Amino acid sequence: MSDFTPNEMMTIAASRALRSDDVCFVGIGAPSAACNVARLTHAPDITLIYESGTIGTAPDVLPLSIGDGELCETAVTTVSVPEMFRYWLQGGRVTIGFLGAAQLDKFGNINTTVIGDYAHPKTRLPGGGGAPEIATSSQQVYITMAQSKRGMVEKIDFFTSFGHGDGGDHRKRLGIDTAGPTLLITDLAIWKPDPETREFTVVSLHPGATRETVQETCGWTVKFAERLEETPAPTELELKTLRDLQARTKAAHAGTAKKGKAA
Amino acid sequence: MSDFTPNEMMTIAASRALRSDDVCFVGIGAPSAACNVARLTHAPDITLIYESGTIGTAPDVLPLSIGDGELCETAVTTVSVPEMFRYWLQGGRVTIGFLGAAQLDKFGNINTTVIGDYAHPKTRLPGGGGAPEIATSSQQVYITMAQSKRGMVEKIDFFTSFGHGDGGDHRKRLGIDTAGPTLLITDLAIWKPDPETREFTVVSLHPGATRETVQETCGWTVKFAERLEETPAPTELELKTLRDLQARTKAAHAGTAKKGKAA
Amino acid sequence: MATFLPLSRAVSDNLNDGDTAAFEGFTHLIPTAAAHEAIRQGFRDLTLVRMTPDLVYDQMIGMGMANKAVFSYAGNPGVGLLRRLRDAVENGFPQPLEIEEHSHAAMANAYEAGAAGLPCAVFRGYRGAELARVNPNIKSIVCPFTGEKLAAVPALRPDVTFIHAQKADHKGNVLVEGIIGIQKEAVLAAKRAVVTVEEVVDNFAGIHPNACILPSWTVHAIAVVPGGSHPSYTHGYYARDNAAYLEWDEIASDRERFRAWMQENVIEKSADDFAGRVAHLRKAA
Amino acid sequence: MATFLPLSRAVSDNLNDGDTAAFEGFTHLIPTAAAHEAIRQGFRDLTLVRMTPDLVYDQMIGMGMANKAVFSYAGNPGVGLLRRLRDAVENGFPQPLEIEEHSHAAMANAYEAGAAGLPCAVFRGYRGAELARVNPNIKSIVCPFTGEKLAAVPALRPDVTFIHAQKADHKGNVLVEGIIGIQKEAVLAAKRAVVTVEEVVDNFAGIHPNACILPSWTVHAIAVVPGGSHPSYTHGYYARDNAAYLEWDEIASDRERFRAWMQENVIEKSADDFAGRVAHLRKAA
Repeated sequence: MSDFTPNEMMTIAASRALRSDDVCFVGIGAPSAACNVARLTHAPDITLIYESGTIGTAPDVLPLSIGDGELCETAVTTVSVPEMFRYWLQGGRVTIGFLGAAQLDKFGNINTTVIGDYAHPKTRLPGGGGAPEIATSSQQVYITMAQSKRGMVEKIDFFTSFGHGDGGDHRKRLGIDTAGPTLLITDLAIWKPDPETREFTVVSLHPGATRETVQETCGWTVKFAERLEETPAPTELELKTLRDLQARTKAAHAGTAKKGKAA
Repeated sequence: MSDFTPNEMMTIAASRALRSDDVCFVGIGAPSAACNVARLTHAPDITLIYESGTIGTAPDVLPLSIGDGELCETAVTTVSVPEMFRYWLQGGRVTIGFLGAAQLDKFGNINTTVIGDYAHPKTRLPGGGGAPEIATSSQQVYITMAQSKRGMVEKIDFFTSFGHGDGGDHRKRLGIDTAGPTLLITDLAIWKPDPETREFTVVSLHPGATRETVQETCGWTVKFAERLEETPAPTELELKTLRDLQARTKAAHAGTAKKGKAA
Repeated sequence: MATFLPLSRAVSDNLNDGDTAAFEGFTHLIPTAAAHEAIRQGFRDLTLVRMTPDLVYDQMIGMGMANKAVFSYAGNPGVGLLRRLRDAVENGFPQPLEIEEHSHAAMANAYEAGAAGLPCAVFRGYRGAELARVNPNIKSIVCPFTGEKLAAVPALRPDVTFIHAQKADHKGNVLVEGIIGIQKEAVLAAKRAVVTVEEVVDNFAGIHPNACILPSWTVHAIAVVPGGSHPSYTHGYYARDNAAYLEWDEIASDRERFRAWMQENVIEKSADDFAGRVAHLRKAA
Repeated sequence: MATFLPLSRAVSDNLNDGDTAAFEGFTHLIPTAAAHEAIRQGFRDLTLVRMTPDLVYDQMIGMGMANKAVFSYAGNPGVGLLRRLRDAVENGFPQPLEIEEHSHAAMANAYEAGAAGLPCAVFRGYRGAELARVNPNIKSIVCPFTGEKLAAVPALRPDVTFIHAQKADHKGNVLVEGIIGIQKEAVLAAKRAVVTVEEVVDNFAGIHPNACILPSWTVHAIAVVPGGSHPSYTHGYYARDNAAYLEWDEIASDRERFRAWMQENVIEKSADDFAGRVAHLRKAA
């Protein structure tokens, strides 16, 4: 088996959590790569939905935006954005909503809106986009992000999308009947919510990661499962699939650049 | 000029009330014939909408149902039924809603639901279909029907769709901001609502019709305008257009019948 | 994930006595073959939902299969009344029929809300209309921004929806085109969906990207029944059998004649008979 | 009824200082040429509405044309942040920018409600989300049947909407295909609509019956601008210029560099320059 980077491990671990009968609402970046690696390996019939309206898409290269042309060209069908959010997301048809985060807390609450105060932000981030409803209308939410103390914090500055709130049955108390964040995959570990408190707990360390490296790159005091597993390293097939996909992506996107301009 | 029937006069008089920039929500029967005669004569750019979802249709023959294939084949576009009722009717884009009636009162209220009591009807009619919202969301409503004492009554058995209610500003009091019934065209006369009371008033008698024949075939005491006009008889072109349309329609619909079966 | 089944199996697997069932089609693509199969299998106590109940609901009601009908226009399209439905409402024959009556706008919005997973539909409707007095399922909400009173009706969520469509690909994705009516919403609003199709093709290559396609995983069973919407029509395949609609007006006007016709044309027939019924209509499509 | 006009006239006839304007496009079909024309004409005090304000709104905000932005995702798609928008929000440069921020679901529903002539949109949203605390235009209603609390936002009704589309026929009907986004709703929700198209064709014969077509009478002006959505793309015509999106991140990061780029690439250019910008992208479409 070849060497691999923590980011590759993250993407591949996330891809393993997906099944052929899943219907995934896919965000750009690591979620998109993970979903497409799953499709190209063990989950050929997985349905990938991008919020631009493409349903059942099978891109040969990773899109740079959620509305790239190839998403439409390879989709089973492409619907309007209101239909996407009404019939497909709100209709409860999405099994896995895949979210990234600028800031994440231990209960899976996410901030992608502002750093600092909302009215007078230190940093204005892009905002929630589809996330507030992806987080509550998808049957489950998977989160992927690279670990850092700046990103994984004790207290997020803004609740862009709701995870388990203050933990426990907080979702239920708000009348939210979906499962919420059930999986967090970082570049170092696999985390699952504690069945009672809903606090994310490390259940598996990626090869090379340790309790110490996980704690050093996380802003809250990390809980570890009693039986801590080691994430199986990427297989040759997984790694080749991911790298080929990324190489095709790079070549395709460079191909649209004008000569002499940076792509 | 040839002879013509009262029904032909009714259809042609209705067609004259339509303009090229009208957007008509068309019902089956006399409204459909009137709209298509208008399109084939003085209003070539009129937009005809049938509630099955066809927008800007131009059928060569009259449809037997509101969802005939030719309506779709000749349409600018065909949309879903929810979109039809939400974006196109409720959106306020229809200038003329064309309605028929089983029972009509002098304020343009219409019953197509039941004769007798709703819970224990003497005759169960088909019901309102699109009419309740056509009557209130169209900018104006035109009504066509052949006169009869059974059809034009002092008091309708059921308010399927609202015209001017009890008259006067009743629409306004209900918060309905569209004009409602502004024209009634029967086989004998053209009627318009009185500007104050909103009671339908005869403004023009068709050739051969008299105050007496109008009153004899109407269940309420008829008001006549001070200056009563005579409806111009159908022109050769109008009559030929209508009759050709009806002949094409008959031939086309007979053409789908099996040999030996009645069409 | 859609399974390809013979129609008899598709119906028996997905319809139960007491179900709320929608056999949808707006003039075009009426799922007659599926309704006839349901009649042959003799289901009881159904709540039948449809914007435009026509011949097939007249037939099911006349056969005593329905306790209740939810509808917005109960006519024989282009012809007149539905005589078996009238007999049930006016005379309780062959059994009483409860009705829940709406406008088209309300039904369309209610299916849309069902597809959208909402508990109710909100629209501007029923203003001055008396249905709001006789139907307790018509309520209102107030816009929190303008204070306008808007109509509200419960979302429609049938136990099972049957539709007819042009074609499926062999993965089980379903294409509906032409007058698409309320079919997509009726399928997405339902707990289970059964589709009859004219044919199965390898794939939908070349189809318009925004065509109305129901992905395989939104459909439970697909049965191939050429001609399955007769006497309605299938855009691109065969024309509407207008004569049959006119003929129905006579058949349904008499209780005995109705039973005899049903025996001969439905009970003793099968889904395989539909192809022959549209043979003379194919040129006209 | 749509009138064919040069883009400069289509913009000057339909956009006014102080308008609420939407230049819509969801990654695909972004009406860049129309936005650049608006920049050249120097409108002020605009309220800019869009689900995904991207480069063109970054440009308009950076040029001091907007008082307010209504949006749900203010990013450079696939790249990162919008640096001119950030500068306005964080530092009030070149002028303060009021923001009304929603989720995508809310904006999509709000446009839909605008197209449907409703005062507000009702959906299941914002549960547990903090935008509901900071945006007074997020309220709720209670379902009269189930008691469920649902989110409500005001309908969007722009004074004018600009979109880019594939083609018009010479009657002025407009065809949009591929990722159709929110364009139909944004046009139907607006008081006036302006469309730039790649080309004009005789008619849409052979097009799918359920393709997304805006009838001529729903559009006020059409301007033919080949390449008019660059650096976005037009399905069937040319590919997305991904390099330009990456490049923008650098340009917009510096106030001076931004002004210089705008001067050279927008102020001193015209709608005719767009065709050349997509020449190298046509093969890839």
